[in-house]
Amino acid sequence: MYDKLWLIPFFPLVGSIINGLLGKKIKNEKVIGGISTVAIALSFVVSCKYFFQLLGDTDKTHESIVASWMSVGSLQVDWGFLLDPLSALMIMVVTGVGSLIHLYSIGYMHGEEGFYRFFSYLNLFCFSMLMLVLGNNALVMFVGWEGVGLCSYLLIGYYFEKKSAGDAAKKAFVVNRIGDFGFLLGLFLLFWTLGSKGVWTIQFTEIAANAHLLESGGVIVTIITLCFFLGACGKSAQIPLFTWLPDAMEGPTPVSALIHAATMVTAGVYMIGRMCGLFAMAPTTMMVVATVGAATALFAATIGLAQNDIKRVLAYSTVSQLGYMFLAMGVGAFSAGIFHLMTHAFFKACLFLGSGSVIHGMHHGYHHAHLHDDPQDMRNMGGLRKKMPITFITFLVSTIAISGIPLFSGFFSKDEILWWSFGSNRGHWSLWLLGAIAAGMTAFYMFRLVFMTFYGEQRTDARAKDHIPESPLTITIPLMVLGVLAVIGGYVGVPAILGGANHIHHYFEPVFGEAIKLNNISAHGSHATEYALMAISVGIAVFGIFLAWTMYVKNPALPGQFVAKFTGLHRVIFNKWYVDEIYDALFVNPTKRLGTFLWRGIDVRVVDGIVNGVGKLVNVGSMLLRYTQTGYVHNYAFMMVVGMLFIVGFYILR
Amino acid sequence: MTEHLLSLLTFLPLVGMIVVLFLPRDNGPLLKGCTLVVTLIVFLASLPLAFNDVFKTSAEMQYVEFVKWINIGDYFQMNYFVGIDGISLWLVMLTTFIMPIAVLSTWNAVDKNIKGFMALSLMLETAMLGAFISLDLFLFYIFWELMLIPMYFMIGIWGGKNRIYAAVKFFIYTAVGSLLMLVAIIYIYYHAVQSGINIDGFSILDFYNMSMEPELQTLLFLAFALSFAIKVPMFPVHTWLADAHTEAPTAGSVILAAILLKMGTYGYVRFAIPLFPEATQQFLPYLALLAVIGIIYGALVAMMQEDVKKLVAYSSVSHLGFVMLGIFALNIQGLAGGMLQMINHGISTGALFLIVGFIYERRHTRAIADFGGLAKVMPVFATVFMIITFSSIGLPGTNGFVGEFLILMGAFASELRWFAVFATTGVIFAAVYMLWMFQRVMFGKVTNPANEKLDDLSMREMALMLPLLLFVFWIGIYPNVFLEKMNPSLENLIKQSTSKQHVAVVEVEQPSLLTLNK
Amino acid sequence: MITVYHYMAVSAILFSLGTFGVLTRKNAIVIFMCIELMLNSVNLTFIALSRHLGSMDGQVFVFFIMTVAAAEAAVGLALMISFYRNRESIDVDDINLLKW
Amino acid sequence: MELLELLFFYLVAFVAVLSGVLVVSCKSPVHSALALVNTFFCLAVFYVMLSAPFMAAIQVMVYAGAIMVLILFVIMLLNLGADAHRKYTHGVVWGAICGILTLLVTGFFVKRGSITGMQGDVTTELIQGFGHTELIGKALFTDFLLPFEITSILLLVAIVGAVILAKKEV
Repeated sequence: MYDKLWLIPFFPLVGSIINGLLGKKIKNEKVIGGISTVAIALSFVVSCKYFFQLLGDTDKTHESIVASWMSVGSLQVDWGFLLDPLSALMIMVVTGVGSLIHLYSIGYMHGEEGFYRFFSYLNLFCFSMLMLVLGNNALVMFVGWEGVGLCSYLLIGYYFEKKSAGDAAKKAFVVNRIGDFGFLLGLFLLFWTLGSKGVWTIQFTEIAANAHLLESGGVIVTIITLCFFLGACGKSAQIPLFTWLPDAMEGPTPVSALIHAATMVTAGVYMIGRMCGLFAMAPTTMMVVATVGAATALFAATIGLAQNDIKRVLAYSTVSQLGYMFLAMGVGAFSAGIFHLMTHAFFKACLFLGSGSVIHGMHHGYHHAHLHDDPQDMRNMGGLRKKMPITFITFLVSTIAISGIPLFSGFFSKDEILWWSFGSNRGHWSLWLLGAIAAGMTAFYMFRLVFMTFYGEQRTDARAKDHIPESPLTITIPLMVLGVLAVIGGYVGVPAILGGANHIHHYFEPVFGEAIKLNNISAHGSHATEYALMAISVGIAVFGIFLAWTMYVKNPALPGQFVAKFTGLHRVIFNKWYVDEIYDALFVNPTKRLGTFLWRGIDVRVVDGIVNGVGKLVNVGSMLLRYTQTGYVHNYAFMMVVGMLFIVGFYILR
Repeated sequence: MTEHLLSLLTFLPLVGMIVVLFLPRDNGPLLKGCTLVVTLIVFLASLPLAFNDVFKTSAEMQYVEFVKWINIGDYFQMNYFVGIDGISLWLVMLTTFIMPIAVLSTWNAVDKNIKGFMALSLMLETAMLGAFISLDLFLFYIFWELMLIPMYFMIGIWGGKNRIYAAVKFFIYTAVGSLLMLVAIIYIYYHAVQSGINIDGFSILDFYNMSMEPELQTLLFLAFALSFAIKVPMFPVHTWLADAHTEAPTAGSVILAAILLKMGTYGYVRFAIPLFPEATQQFLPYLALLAVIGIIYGALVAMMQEDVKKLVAYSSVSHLGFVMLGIFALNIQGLAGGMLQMINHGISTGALFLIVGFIYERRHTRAIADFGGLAKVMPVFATVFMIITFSSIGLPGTNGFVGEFLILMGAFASELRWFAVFATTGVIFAAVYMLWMFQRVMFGKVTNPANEKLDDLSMREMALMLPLLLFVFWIGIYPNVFLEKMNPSLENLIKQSTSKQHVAVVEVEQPSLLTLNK
Repeated sequence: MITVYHYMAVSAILFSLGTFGVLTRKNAIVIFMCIELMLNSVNLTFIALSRHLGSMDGQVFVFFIMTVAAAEAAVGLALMISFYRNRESIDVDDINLLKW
Repeated sequence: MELLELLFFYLVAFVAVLSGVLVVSCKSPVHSALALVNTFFCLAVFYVMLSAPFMAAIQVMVYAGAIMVLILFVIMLLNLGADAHRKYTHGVVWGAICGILTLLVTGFFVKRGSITGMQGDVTTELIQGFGHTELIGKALFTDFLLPFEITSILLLVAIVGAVILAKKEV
């Protein structure tokens, strides 16, 4: 029944290989783009089939093993796939959003050098991401986990001739690797701990089944989950490993939408969901996860307030939203976290693609006027709503969704998270407070973005101003589809108190139910509290929108005055709290200095010094001995006689 | 035929060498072609070994040949005793596989005294194969020393600017270690003779079954361990590697990295550990510590290198640290990972040296600062380089990952847990230094006008890289082919190095039981 | 009665004189002659002892020594001529190519 | 008779030693050479006294005749007169110490050393009856045939070597 699961990652892999090997020869952009898009669309079709098949099935967990990968002693690793509600939802998101973004890219990447390369990487990314979500054991997941990191590296470095792109790509991969270090350590510790209890396995189903062997709340399980959380931090750009994501905006915009908003960065959340059994057993870790999530949500939001690059604002917004998801995971609201993951994928993909559409238009205008201004700087935009109506509408809808305005998707998911963070027995009111403030900031900076881009005076250079067209259909169709999803995506999870059935919660019951039940995680509170909280968060969001409207539409001079008044604060926020600089000073430069010291100091001076010193010692010894060799014949003769006398004398005196 | 297959493999290159010596000295293509044909024949002839399924089930030595050789009554007896098991199988295959590639890589690179180079290459192949298949310690020592000579000349004659220093350093470093080993080998033999144990020459199979006092084991183990540690090379005795690799010609670097370094690690697996199990236990933490230091140290030093070849050389120190850690884990995962990582390192680092050779042939410089933006000029090269880079970093799906993962997992499941934690940081550093180098060489704008018109890879160069790429993915995706033939031998090895300890423990305990009974 | 010890005493004196000459003289040809002197003192010992012991072996040895001395004279003097040609001197202090 | 013989011995010995001293001490190589010839003659006299006339003959012929002529030839050829200004010795003190030590050591052997060796059957009577030359010839062509033949090769090599070395252009 489920034995053809391998087809899902298989199609993009084939697409990637075809484009990678033959793309240069094909040259025709439509064919190249077509191959890739068809490949991922086929995956989507297969995913749909299995998704609905799973919905109708009573048994919710299915594994399909393709081949053995490694088998060494007690370690047996298979190339195997796992389909359960969690991975089913993820493959739907990945292939669905992925297909749209592929379609979008055909228009967006038109005329780029290395078109085939882009699509090959993009397909490879989809393959890796699908391996990540479908893997039935931690190692197959890790293949995807690193694979998406690789593709992220390749795609961020797509414009490799720009130094900043190369730097950003490297940074992304290395920071991800720090996370992977945690992932691996967690995996080893888990394997060994379970192994010492007699179960040698890294399969998710068996780990879940045998999690009870570990001491609940014990040190070991806490360390294991903390290690895994470090991995999640790296991949999902949480404090302290978030710095790579804003830089990753060096990549083409569809990449930002697919990888750095919708799918890859949520892998950390997915992983915690996959390991919920273990995380639920470690309250300390859960607390750390929630705290880090909430802190990240707020922290990234503050930075987002002051950025002028349209994609950077969205990047910090992504970090902030990922913080929400971790907050959800940390307070035990696993299904809410994944729910937010899904809605976020819709509206953030839409936002990124919308921004891409704007950049595409701006670029077109500048290109036409032969200017080299930055097409991503919001200070050069404004008033675009009339030039690009479709982009504007979809963008606005998504912005409303992300701001948490009722009836839009983001409201339901975000509200669920905020409620759990307040009411859950793993939550705390301070977490809620952080989340709510961050929600207000989100509303503010997102609407600031909308107002600066689409409203007001057009601040574009006069020569380019009239040459900004609406984007072609391949770009606008995905925008429209995602826009619609951004509105309706939330209705699968309407909470009970609003008269909904919370389908998504029940949908995830087979995955998370047991972990929640075993560890007594629940959210309590009266309906009145819930309503009040909801009202407060909506109120904050509306206040944020109002503030943005006041500052950027009604009275555009206000931001300038504000900045002038709080110069110091603005500078700190504008420079992202100097986190990059602090990391450079704390980690990067000392490591470089250490490397230089080890090389020039230890390797060349000490080790080679000793080695060459031994050689020198022999040399010096020989130098001294050399003086006995005067080169004069009579000295040799003299020595000969002395030697003879010695020998004979020895025999005489013996 | 099959019963003499190993001898055939080993001495065919020697025959080839003699043929090469009789060819005209100024006909370069003929000399190279002849050498290539000989190495290819050896590779083809070695294929039956790889396809033999007996290794899946049996830990016994296969293809054994035994001929009495030097026999001086009771004083000294050594035999021509060869055979392979799952441990040496893949190293033999690696040797026969890498050699044609190394020879093909010399096509444009070696232009002076071609005859000498080819003859030495073939001699080197004989020596390497001989060392991997020897089951007589003395025979092993002969081949082990024989390897030094061609390599010394390769570096010293065809090397770069500082070649004499590098060659002498390489030679003296290795010779110091191997002389200590020679003393130990002779001591073991006479110890066995004096203890009246029935031995057949220097057969290691007989030595395996011999029990020695712990103090004696300690000394002998140290002699062996030092010799192999220099060859590996492990942390404090690694400095010859950077110089030798930097100065050696491309083919020399490839052979050195891919095969010669494996002699050290192979020596631990085949000789040092099973011969002296108790001493191994005693020194395990220290050696593992050195391995871990090597991993991190090699990576940190590699990070700051300005010369591509030196960077790759230091990355070897780091990678071989992983191999050593896996071996010292002394469990099946660690050992299998270590063995697999030996092959992986041979493939990835060999390929990296080839790649450095490609750009060196084009630009005659190896300084990272002289490059930049090559990805634009040489797209195919960029792709190949990238795949190899990620294989070296250990990306899942490539060979490097499987090896490193098994090693770390093995180390974690053994008593070396904390070492494994620190070793895992090597995974991060590997990404740092390789990607930084890759970025500086391949990314960015073409700033140096000399780089603007470089040819992309030729057909010959692609022919060199393709087999390596094939194995990068093969081992990465389906390593079972390799693992399943190693496992029986490795399990046997673990049994050997642990069961003897049990015997020793029982021997200690029995007297106390007796006294209690009284 | 002249005993063998008399001859040997003369031989010892001549040998020591030769040694002294070899060590102190600078002229290569004189050194060469001193060596001949030493050889001859040894010859004397050989013959004296040969007679004392009643065996011809010692005398045969003297015969060989003379052959060697002849060969040595031929080669040694040829060396000196070629050396003189290069350095305009046969002073042993000038034979110093091995000097550091 | 014996006393006369002893006196004669001392006389010859004195001449030999004196000539030896002159060899070592004469400034001019020609004088040294002449003194050396004198020593050789004295030794030849000793050989006769030891009833080894054949050895005496070849001593005169080979040494005094051939070798010394060769040496004198070279001296003349190179025109090596005594150089009045240059020192002709070096390290006399050390040389003297060594010489004296050598004398002590050899003297010790002569005085204390016991003569060991195989006692042969060659007596004065046999020599007079059979003839010294015949005895040498017998020894050379029976017991020492191989060394004797090898000597010829040695001489050949020496000739070739001397020619090669003395040639103007090598």
